[in-house]
Amino acid sequence: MLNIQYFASIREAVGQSSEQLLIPESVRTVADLVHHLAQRGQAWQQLDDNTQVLIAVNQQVADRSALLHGDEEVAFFPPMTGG
Amino acid sequence: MLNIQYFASIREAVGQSSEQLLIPESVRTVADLVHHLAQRGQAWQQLDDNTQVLIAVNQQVADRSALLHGDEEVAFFPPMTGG
Amino acid sequence: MSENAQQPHLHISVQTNDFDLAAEYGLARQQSVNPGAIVCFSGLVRDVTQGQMHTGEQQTLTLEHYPGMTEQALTTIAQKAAVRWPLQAIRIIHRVGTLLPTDQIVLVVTSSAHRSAAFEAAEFIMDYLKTSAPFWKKQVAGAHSEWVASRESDYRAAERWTSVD
Amino acid sequence: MSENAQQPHLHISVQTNDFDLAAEYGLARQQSVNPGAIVCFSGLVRDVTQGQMHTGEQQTLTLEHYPGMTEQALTTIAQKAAVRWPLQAIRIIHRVGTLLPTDQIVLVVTSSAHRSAAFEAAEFIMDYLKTSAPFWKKQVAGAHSEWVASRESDYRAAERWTSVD
Repeated sequence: MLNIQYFASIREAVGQSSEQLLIPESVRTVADLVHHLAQRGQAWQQLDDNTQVLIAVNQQVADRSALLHGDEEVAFFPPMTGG
Repeated sequence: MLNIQYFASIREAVGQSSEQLLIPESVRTVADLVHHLAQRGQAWQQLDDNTQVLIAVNQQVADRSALLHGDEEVAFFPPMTGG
Repeated sequence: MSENAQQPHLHISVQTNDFDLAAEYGLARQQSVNPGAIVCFSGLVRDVTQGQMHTGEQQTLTLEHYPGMTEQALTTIAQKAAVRWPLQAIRIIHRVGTLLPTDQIVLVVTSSAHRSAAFEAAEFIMDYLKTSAPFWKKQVAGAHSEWVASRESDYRAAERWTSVD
Repeated sequence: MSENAQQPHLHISVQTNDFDLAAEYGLARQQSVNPGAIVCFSGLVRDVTQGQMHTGEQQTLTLEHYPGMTEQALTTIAQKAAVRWPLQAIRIIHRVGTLLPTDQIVLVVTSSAHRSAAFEAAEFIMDYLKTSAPFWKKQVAGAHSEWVASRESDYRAAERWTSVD
């Protein structure tokens, strides 16, 4: 199972902070996961469309070509604004 | 009367921390003053010879071409090492 | 082998409580073997609504973060600084939760034998913290709330450190 | 007209007593209207004789200055910083007299809306203080004493601020 986390404006847009997800075998990369989630509707579409959406895999920032085995923690969030 | 101040290694070398000095009319610049003082002997010669000797006139760093009217405060000191 | 055989004392904390700059400075001073310079940077909540709000409305700033990733990201930033400068202690504290104008948000303390190392390391840590530690700010003023946008200037500030790598 | 219509609160002190960094930070924070960033730089006496001295010999550092000129020189440095960066408070404290290793020598506190301004101003003030405020250090270790030599690196540090004027 993937553990997916949503933060800040992304969390508010998709209306949830986390979920457990069993991904189909066709989902092999972060890009695949994003396409998969985008099918849920407009709020989810932004994960695909908005290049300002950042991604971390296992708590390290990753790009969309990162491979997924299906048991990772994947997080979606906007650019960081701490400090 | 000039009020002359000596600091740090210069003070130790000339063996005094300050003096009041009536300068002859021929002393019109800091360079003239330095030549005048250098006649006192070897310890004083360094004021002329050592380009590392800094000078302030009325508490502002000055160069040797600075004019003197005879009532200034003139200070001699090595490069600053505070902080 | 790095020039910095000695690893700096490293303290990282993400907390809701306020921090005591004096105590953190004291600890950095104690933990440093022979420091010549200590830099403390403190970031405070600015009142961005000055003069634009109705009386009685209080601006707040809520900081969200990614537990688990945050401390790891801050540790990575501190370690990069420690490779680059000869540091004796690094302390990073970042608050989360809801804060008010003038509240302390973030503290970075660096100590070194040399002042330029302490200054540059503190600035480096802040620049990277702004752009690569998973914190997000939401500004609430009366009925209006919005997520603070990331700033191009923060990215430029972080990038200048890579140009000399 | 300068961009910085508002002059920063300025505090300068040359003193034999130790200073309290926390109190100075607190004052800078209070005196700033809407600060986003406060930088505190503290310089400490380093033990330069580490491992080279006989037991029982205590290294000391004596700081001499030019009373009258010193505060004026520090004020000039602070004013130059205030023209260059939008600062809200500047505090400079420099100790004189005889100090021991680990003692605090100098404190610079700067506050601004922006972190880069607070950082750069504090570093600017320290760089100029090193090269143009009339302080001199004498190191005494056992029977041996010597005036600390000025450092080329301090002059280079100060010069880099003039290249962008």
